[in-house]
Amino acid sequence: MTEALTLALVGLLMALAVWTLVARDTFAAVSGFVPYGLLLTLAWLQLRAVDVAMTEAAIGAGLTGVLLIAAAARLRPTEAPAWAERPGLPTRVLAAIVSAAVAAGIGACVLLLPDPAPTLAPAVAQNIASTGVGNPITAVLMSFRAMDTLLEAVVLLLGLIGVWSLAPDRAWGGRPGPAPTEDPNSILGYLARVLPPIGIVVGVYILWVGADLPGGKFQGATVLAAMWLLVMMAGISDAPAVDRTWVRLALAGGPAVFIAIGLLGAGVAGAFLGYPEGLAKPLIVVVEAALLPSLAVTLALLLTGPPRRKDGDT
Amino acid sequence: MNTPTLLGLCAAVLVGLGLYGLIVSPHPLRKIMAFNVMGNGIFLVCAVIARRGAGAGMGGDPVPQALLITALVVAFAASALAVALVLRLFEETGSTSLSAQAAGPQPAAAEGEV
Amino acid sequence: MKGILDIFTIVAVAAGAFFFLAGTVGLLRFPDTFTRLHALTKADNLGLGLVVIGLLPQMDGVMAGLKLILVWLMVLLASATVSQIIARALRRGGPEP
Amino acid sequence: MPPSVPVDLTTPGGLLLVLAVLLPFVGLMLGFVLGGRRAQQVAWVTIGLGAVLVAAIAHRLWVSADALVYLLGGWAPPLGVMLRADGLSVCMMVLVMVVVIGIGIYANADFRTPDGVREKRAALTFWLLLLAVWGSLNLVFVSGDVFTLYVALELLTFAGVPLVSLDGRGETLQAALRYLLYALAGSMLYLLGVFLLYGAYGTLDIALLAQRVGAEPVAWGAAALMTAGLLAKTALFPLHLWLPPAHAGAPAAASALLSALVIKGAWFLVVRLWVDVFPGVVTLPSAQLLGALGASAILVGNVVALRQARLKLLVAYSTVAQIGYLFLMFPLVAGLDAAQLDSAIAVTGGLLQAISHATAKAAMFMAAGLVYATLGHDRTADLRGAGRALPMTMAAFALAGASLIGLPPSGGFLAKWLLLSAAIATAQWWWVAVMLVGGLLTSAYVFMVVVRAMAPAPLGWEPKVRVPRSQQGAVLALALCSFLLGLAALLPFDVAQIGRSGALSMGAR
Repeated sequence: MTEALTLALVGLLMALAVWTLVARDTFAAVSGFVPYGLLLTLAWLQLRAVDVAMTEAAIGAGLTGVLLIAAAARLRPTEAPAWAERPGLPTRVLAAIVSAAVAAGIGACVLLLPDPAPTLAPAVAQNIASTGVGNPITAVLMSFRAMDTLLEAVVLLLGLIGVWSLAPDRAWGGRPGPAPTEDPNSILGYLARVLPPIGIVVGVYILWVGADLPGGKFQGATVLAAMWLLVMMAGISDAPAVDRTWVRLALAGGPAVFIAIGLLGAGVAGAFLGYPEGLAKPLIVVVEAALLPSLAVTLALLLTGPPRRKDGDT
Repeated sequence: MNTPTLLGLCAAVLVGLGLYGLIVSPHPLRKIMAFNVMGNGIFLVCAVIARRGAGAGMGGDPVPQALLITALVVAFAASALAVALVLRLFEETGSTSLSAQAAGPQPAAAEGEV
Repeated sequence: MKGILDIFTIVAVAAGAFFFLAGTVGLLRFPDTFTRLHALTKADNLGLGLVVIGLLPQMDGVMAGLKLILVWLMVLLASATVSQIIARALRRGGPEP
Repeated sequence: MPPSVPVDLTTPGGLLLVLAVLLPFVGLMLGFVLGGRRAQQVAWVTIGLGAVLVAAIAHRLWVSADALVYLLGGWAPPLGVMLRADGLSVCMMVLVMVVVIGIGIYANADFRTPDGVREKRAALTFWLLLLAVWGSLNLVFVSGDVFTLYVALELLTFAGVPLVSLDGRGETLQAALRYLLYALAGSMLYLLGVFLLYGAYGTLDIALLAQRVGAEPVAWGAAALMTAGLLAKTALFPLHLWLPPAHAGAPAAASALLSALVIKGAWFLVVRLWVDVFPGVVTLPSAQLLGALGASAILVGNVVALRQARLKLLVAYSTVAQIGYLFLMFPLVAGLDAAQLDSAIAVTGGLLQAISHATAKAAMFMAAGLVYATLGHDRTADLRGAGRALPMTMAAFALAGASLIGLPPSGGFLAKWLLLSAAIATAQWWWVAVMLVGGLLTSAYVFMVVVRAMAPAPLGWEPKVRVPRSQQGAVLALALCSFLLGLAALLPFDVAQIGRSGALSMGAR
């Protein structure tokens, strides 16, 4: 029964992947990509990776989908010329051979993986008590491999600096996205007033349960970012100007708190990113709570793109 | 054939498809989508590895699952930067072509030693 | 008691699945975007509602059931909004319906 | 402390490694929040502190004559992440520090926030990205964990790509996009290799992997994927097509950063993998393949460089060629290993090549930038007057060129000498031929540029701008570093090999 379900899932995944690659219209391809991401969520669930499934649904399918849809809509005029540049048959055949060889190699590697598989699950189980959290993935992300999480927050910040650096010089210090035009009767405006309170509760809740159950800062931050984007899309509030100090503080605050607590660990617990005995859980919650707004603002601003207009521009 | 193996093979095919799209698609936005398809295939390999490492009362090895969350977020940031570049290129030049200059399309043969 | 509830669940979820099927057929077969939206939202909201009702007796506690209902309400809100926006964009002269 | 830690591996001074990674990123965040010309000031304070830090690390390494190790969070691998700096890492850290300072001095004039302006996009971005490149490279050098290295590679990509399109012209945006697509494909292949390694051996730690990896299909697959991915990021022929437009189109300081340092990150990782992780897995033929690609890069890159009409493109293609030299060390290391000889000489040769190329190429790109500013163009056919207006800079260009060619006593000479000796010791005479031909081709274009620049200017010619002496001084200083690096042969022992026998005693052999 499970195998039949998996087979159906595999078939659908491959079909949608092929569709996103061959569909002539980019918009149509993107509308294949989003369900592809959602179906992948089912694959993570089948592999018992609930936290990953949540992240995939939120970021992999959700945010990436929005990003691609918006871009596809704006890039419509470039499709026909691009199609004309399609590489010739020899290149495509060569590419197909190379890709097929790579796929075959990976397939062989997957089949040849050792059995029983090596695992760190027992090591995590043995040491999780000292971190005070119940969700093993949170323990890995915030304690055993906290460095990766810290660096990842820096990656996001750096990505945003990269996106902002693409602004035209005249727009520097301005705001991203189109100017807001609120239609008081629009249903979007209604939604943008009703949904955010619920969304904020949900986002904070996901962060809070993340200590012991599936969930965490990335998933929670995505929900918060989505709420903010909704409010901006409805024209209720404008995107912030990129030279505002509060924006920059909000962006850098989370990683800064993380580093500060890490250094505290170097002084008190004997190791950078170590936590003093008994204080592990509260400190982890503090770091996650500090990362949440930073990540939410970063994710939302990554989607809105570089600054495009200054106040007073038309 | 059990579920992880089946999904592992599916992942291999997805990586192959993504790689093909990355090399062949002329439009950068399609390349970015192909990159995401390929990335998802790679993440699926990782999830399969995590599932195979189930033990100690956990449904999967939490270490690769945690790596996966990190990698997903990084991949999103990469996509966002790439899309922003494509849009800016379009604004600046009215085109998104990658081959206006002498250098040709992605060298397919170059991936040969993979 | 357990048996009756299980039968209720099966019937309700099956009915929900039928509405999803009908909605999907409508999406594929109807001639233009407006009618497709009609088919999709009506059928899916009803279908999801039936699935949720069917699953309620299987929940562990009141909280879990409430969460399930909240999910349904959220989907209703989102799909209604999105359909409205799509329809409005079309009427303002977007791409041909 | 956690019970899983058998012995505390952290060495005295290990915390310095953490600080070396964190400091640039803390500076980045602080500069980002303060903004405007404060960012530049913060960058300089950070660089100053960083120089002290790197000196302290080098001193520690010298005194202890062993690698520095730090367990992050107190967790030992395989559960935790370890930072580890051996002689190779520390040499690279010192190199990066020196080049960053040189580029920073040069960039002071180009990326200033003018008075009356609160904040300038290009200036702010440049200083933040300079710090980011520096921090990510430090992480690449000291990380002992293959997944953390993936994150480091992504950091490096995200720092490098916006540098390419700093001036916002369409062609640089296109170059940046192509660079990004290559780099992303490369990191994905690398990441897949990382996952496969974990699936097969249950650890991500380099030292533990070195113990556990055996010559079997999964390890071959992982090694092939990771290497292919990294080659795309280093721009080894034939994956080099993204490099020339990207490096030639960026502003001079950014080109210098990209060409001298950023590509070395992925190269360093290839060295780590092939020499430290996979020594028992990679075979001599595969190393020969890598060497053959390097040889092709040397020949193709140099020939194409000769035919370039613009100075910056010439310098960029010369980078393509010089990357080739960096990969000649692999067949030599494999050959020495196969002959049961000490492979340290080839590794040190490769490292010296990286160092001398980094300093020389940074000097050359910045010299090209000054020539462009002075003449208003950089057409190689008409460099008249450059020598008169910029004597210091053209001298620097010639010195850097001498290092690329491999004239004594330059670093390039010492590097090629070590590589040649290794080639002769292992009877791989064909690499000798490649290096000699490459040197001849390099000297052709270096002399061409210098001779044309020395030609007298037309009557009444005036330089477009007077470039600050500080910029000329920075260029000359970097070129001198490269030229005098050969004196490293006078050091009492091979600094680069400190802590490396330790790696091997923990490793497979």
